[in-house]
Amino acid sequence: MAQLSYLEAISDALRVAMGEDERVILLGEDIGVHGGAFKVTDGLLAEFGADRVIDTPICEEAIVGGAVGAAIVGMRPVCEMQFADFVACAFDQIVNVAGKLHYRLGVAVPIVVRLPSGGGFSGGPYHSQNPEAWFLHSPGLKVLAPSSAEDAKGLLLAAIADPNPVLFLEHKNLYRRVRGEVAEGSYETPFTARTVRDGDDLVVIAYGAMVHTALEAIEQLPDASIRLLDLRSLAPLDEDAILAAVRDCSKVVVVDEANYTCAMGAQVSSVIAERAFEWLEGPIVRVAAPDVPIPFAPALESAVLPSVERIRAACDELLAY
Amino acid sequence: MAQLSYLEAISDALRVAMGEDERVILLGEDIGVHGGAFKVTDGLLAEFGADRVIDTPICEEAIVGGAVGAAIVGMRPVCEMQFADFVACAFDQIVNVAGKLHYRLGVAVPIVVRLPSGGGFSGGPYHSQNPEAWFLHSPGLKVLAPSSAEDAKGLLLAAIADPNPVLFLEHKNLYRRVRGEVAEGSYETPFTARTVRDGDDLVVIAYGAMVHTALEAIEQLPDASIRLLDLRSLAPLDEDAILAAVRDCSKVVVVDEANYTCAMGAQVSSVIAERAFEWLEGPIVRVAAPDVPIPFAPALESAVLPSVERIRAACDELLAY
Amino acid sequence: MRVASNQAAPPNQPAESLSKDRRRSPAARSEPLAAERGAEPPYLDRDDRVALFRFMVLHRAIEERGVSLYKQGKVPGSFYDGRGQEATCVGAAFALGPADPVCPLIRDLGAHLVKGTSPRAVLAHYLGRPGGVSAAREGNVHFGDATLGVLGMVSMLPDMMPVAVGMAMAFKLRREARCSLALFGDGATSVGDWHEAMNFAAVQRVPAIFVLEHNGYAYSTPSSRQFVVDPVERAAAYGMLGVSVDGNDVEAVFDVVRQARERALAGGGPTLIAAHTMRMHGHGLHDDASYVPAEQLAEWAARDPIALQRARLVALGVDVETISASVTAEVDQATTEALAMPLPDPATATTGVFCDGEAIPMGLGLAPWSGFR
Amino acid sequence: MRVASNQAAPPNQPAESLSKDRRRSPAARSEPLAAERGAEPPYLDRDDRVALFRFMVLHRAIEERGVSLYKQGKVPGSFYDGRGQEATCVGAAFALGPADPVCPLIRDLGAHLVKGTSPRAVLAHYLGRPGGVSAAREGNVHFGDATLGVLGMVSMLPDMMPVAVGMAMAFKLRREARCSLALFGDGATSVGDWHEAMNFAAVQRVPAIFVLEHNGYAYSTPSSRQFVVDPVERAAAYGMLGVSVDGNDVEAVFDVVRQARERALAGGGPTLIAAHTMRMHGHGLHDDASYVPAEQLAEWAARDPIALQRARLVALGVDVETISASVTAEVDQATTEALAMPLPDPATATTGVFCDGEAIPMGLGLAPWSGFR
Ligand SMILES: Cc1ncc(C[n+]2csc(CCOP(=O)(O)OP(=O)(O)O)c2C)c(N)n1
Ligand SMILES: Cc1ncc(C[n+]2csc(CCOP(=O)(O)OP(=O)(O)O)c2C)c(N)n1
Ligand SMILES: [Mg+2]
Ligand SMILES: [Mg+2]
Repeated sequence: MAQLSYLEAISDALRVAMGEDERVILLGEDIGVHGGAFKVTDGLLAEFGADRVIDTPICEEAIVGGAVGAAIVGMRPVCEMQFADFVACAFDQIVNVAGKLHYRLGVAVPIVVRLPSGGGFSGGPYHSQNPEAWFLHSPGLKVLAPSSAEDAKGLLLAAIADPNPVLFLEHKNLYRRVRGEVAEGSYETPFTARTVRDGDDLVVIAYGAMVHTALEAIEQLPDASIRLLDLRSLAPLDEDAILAAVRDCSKVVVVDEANYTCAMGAQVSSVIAERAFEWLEGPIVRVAAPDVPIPFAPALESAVLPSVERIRAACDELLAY
Repeated sequence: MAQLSYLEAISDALRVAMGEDERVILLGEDIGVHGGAFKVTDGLLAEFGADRVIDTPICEEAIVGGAVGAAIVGMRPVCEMQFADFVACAFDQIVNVAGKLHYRLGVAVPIVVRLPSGGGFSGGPYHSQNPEAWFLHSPGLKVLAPSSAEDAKGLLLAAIADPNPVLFLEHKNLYRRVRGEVAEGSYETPFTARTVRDGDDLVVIAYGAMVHTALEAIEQLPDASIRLLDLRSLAPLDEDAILAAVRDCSKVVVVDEANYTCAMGAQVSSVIAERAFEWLEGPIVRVAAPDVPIPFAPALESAVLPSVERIRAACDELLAY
Repeated sequence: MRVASNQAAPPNQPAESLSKDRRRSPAARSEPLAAERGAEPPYLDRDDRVALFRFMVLHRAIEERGVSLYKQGKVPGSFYDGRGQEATCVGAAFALGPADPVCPLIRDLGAHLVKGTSPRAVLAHYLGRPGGVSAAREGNVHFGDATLGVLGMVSMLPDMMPVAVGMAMAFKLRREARCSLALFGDGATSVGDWHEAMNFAAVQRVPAIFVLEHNGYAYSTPSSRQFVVDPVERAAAYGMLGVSVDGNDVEAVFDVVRQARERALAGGGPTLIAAHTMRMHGHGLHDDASYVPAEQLAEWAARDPIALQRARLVALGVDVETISASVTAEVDQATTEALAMPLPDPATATTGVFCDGEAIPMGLGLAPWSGFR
Repeated sequence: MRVASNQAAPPNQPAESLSKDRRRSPAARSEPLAAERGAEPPYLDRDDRVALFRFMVLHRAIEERGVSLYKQGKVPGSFYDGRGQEATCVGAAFALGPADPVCPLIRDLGAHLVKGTSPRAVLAHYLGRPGGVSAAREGNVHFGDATLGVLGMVSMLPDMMPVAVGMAMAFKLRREARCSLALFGDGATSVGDWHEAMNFAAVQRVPAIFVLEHNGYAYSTPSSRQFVVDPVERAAAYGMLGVSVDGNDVEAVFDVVRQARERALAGGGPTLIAAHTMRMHGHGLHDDASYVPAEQLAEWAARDPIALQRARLVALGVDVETISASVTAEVDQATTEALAMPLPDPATATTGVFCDGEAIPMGLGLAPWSGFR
């Protein structure tokens, strides 16, 4: 066991996967000599060579499309988008090629697309997006969003081993902020939810960076017994864990860093409203970013991103319901 | 008043807008000489000339980006995607350019992107998609989805007059199937929901082609008093109309032709679960396409698209709750 | 072969001179390869030439059958065919080795057939039978049997080009003697993916072959509204060889693709081949193509690719009638079998969105050319 | 200027010959325009030459101030600058008329300044003050004052190219004597949008000018991994003129853009101009650019665009020190004012996602060149 940052855990997963399996290659902009915009791939070029750590031109469609091609002739490509925001430029290849080949033609597409996502550091409208909902609405894609260093490594290893296209949301704001004990070598984290903290008055459902924000909020409410469920995997979605938590707690707050409309939180809420209605003892409260681009100035950005205060207030209010 | 098909009503809106306002131009593939893949723009080249009805190469990003450029120097471009499915190829320009310019820099982008959408005629995975949720989750875009000929014309005219980017979902399966009285000349339909049929035991919330499917289902349940709400505008969403219907009816079925996860229906359900919880007398039931690409063979396609039977069964079950 | 960037040059030297040099280097020129045609093409024996003919006839016969089944209401959805373009896809696929994957487009039924897809599977696919290639999830030309090295197309044009580049990249880094081949139309050359794929392929110098089926139209849009300069000219600007060929001459197409494959396997990088041909039907069956001048169709009709090859074979004394008759019999038989197949079970509509087991890489296809025997 | 498609030719004539012709036509050649330099450039009077210098000095001074404010922790987010590339954006924007919109990129502060954006507005923008250009919704180089005809960039490269094409298309169809200009880096030329924009612009023959700032790097990626052939070579293959110019010579850049504008307004269509220059800092302040060889930087440092123009002015007897001092004073004043501006009100964070009133088209900017007086 070593203490690794979230970022180091991701790097470690890539190193372990590449060491174990020759089929694993990396594709992306500035990932080679430069080690990536966030240094996630630092050192991997030296270790595994330019054949396996491929610096590409700026061409997101071709990066993902190229990965699809390599995958279907037997490789295990892992693509990096320099920021998750640029995945909009690879959208068609992900949604229409990678996501649909298996259903249509029985062709498996074992690729991973790494998405450094999320806000919280004045990145502005183009370096702060959380694009997961676009892909959740697109069949044939798995979507993961770890919140801890341990899960980041285990989920990335599982994603690389998975025979399907996986979008891997790594929250930039956790890269260096979050550290934890991470097992050495290879292990896989299952695509299921994780109970971060137990409780039975109310459950907060979150993922990614919002797990930490929610935890802070909950810790400010020591009198209540609040459960925190970290989804970890958004597709497949662990509906059983969600429903069990609602059954136990009867009150739910669903938190999303992404924009409000049609977000993961909307889906979770609708699943609960349909399938756990009888257990509910209050409205299903959502906390999310409003439907605005994420602004640059710190005062504006923090007005928009879900905060400890907003989550705490939501819990408070719902507990009193 | 004339009896027009849904398709004719859309053509008529384009003709009226072009006749009234020189700034309105059309951009798309095969929309000129050929009159468009569905003949929506038939005759417009002859009437308004090649300067205003522009046959483009195949380049969805440049069609939308070009429209944005023309719009911000004073034009009112209306783009056609040959099928809504190809909007994935224009995704970045819509989401990152058109949707964010006003918030970021105060630059208004009055464009309309027409999306012939939806399934029901063995179009298969690439000619049957309902992409609205991607754009609902992207700030700065308006999204319309008429179900009748009258609304199709009025909403399109309102979309062209709107100073913002508007995605206009025209359901291919309504093009020739639906007809109605359509007023001549110019009129604008507001971006609000419309009560198609009154009732107070249960409300079915739908839009686009699903309004017709739902109506058929409701008509098979003459003993119940079922309201049908046609959203018409998905963004802005008429939350007041939704909440009022829930208050009156207490039971809700939300119908989507799109894939289930993070669809419009999920959002509507979550709004109700949060803001109308007290009025609910049963789970919020969703009917949507499962998370699969839309298959080609009729037997498979109709197993996947929400059917009259599924909606009727959902209503039946909920009424008995 | 790569030209140094301007950084390698003294900073006050404009890049112009470098690229001028580039222009003169052989790989950057766009000129037709010497196509060895005539009575005795050195790479094609008599059986090969017959096979090329038969594949083209089969391509056309299956599509004609598809059209008539469509008109009888037995084929759901829409229907597209490649009439007039049979030589391009057949000639190109015929030059591929068993391990070379092909990414066909809507006019390229012949490529499927050369790789080993059976007429029965194709017809069953048209008819929406699960016994066809796509388990009835796909229709018309959107299919491909990956177990035979054929990757079925995606509607979005030309999405398979980056994919073909990725396959070739894998072959290169695994040092396998294989290449990939992608076909696409002139209309597809305007799309961003085309550019990204071409440039990436050139930079990575991958063993890929790009076959542009230049039929002068993208649906109703003539070339004059698609581009100003023939897209084959772009090849040099990406740093790859660009070649034009008569797309209605199956042996000529075979030969340029054969040479491009040799170059690819020798490490010479990708090639762009523009095969000039004509779409003799509408874009799809729903399209009467009234925007195409009748004289133009007549000119091209006189250069029918099947008639051209047939004439060659007749000159060689081959009994072409027997071949045609055997094709008809084969298609009749396949039609009967395909029609007898069961329709899909609605309960299967939602299965297989994800792969549950091992990801099986693409398989090997047939490679009927005598050069591979 | 458009070459007939292969449909216009007899069907058996390969397109090759057509495109060969194309190669020989003047508009398709890629060669530097004759740049009138030397002591008395015919289009630039003494004041113009001083103005070009002053804008470059101002560009650099503002960015230097931005860097020091950043290091003091006063500028949120990240910070990018255009050091070493001032001549390209200043020279290009200087050739534009008041009604010609410009789409700058991350290294192009000078273009904003030429169009009339005040140093105070720029600094306030860096500092995240609502009194800046983007109401504090945007940071660093992502801004533009549309009331002055400057369209702020979008991160996704090069998304503003299709947009610039659309503007030019509107000008053409309204028969206005205007053009649009888009700047972008060498890295951006690999993206699909670049291709779609170039091809669409050529087909529509719109009055657009594309300025490629060829600094040999895309972030850390050298040209050799971005493309094989200098992208200016692609111009001919799209059917437009491609021109290379010394991007560190502000007068030379001015002159090729001036000519491109004349051609555009005369109906001659778009031009691609490759300005060769060097990014003298890292990609952003966070990047030490250790991947750039020191000798390369030294070579380019010896060709600093400001020093070059300064030497010209000194030879003309201009008092350059006074100009530099006035710039410093202006930037000092602007900094003080910008720092005094209030921070944004959090309550405004969600306003303005949509336009509520009339859509106001882009405004007119300044056009300081004497040719417009
Ligand atoms: C990205 C994209 N936009 C639009 C379409 C709709 N579409 C289908 S085929 C076609 C024309 C294709 O022309 P070309 O590439 O020349 O192929 P051809 O049909 O001539 O063989 C169009 C526009 C598409 N398939 N993909
Ligand atoms: C589509 C897209 N992908 C990735 C990025 C991230 N990115 C920002 S700048 C840059 C390099 C740009 O290089 P170039 O175009 O040469 O401009 P320069 O920085 O040299 O001026 C990259 C990769 C981006 N902005 N857009
Ligand atoms: Mg074509
Ligand atoms: Mg650069």
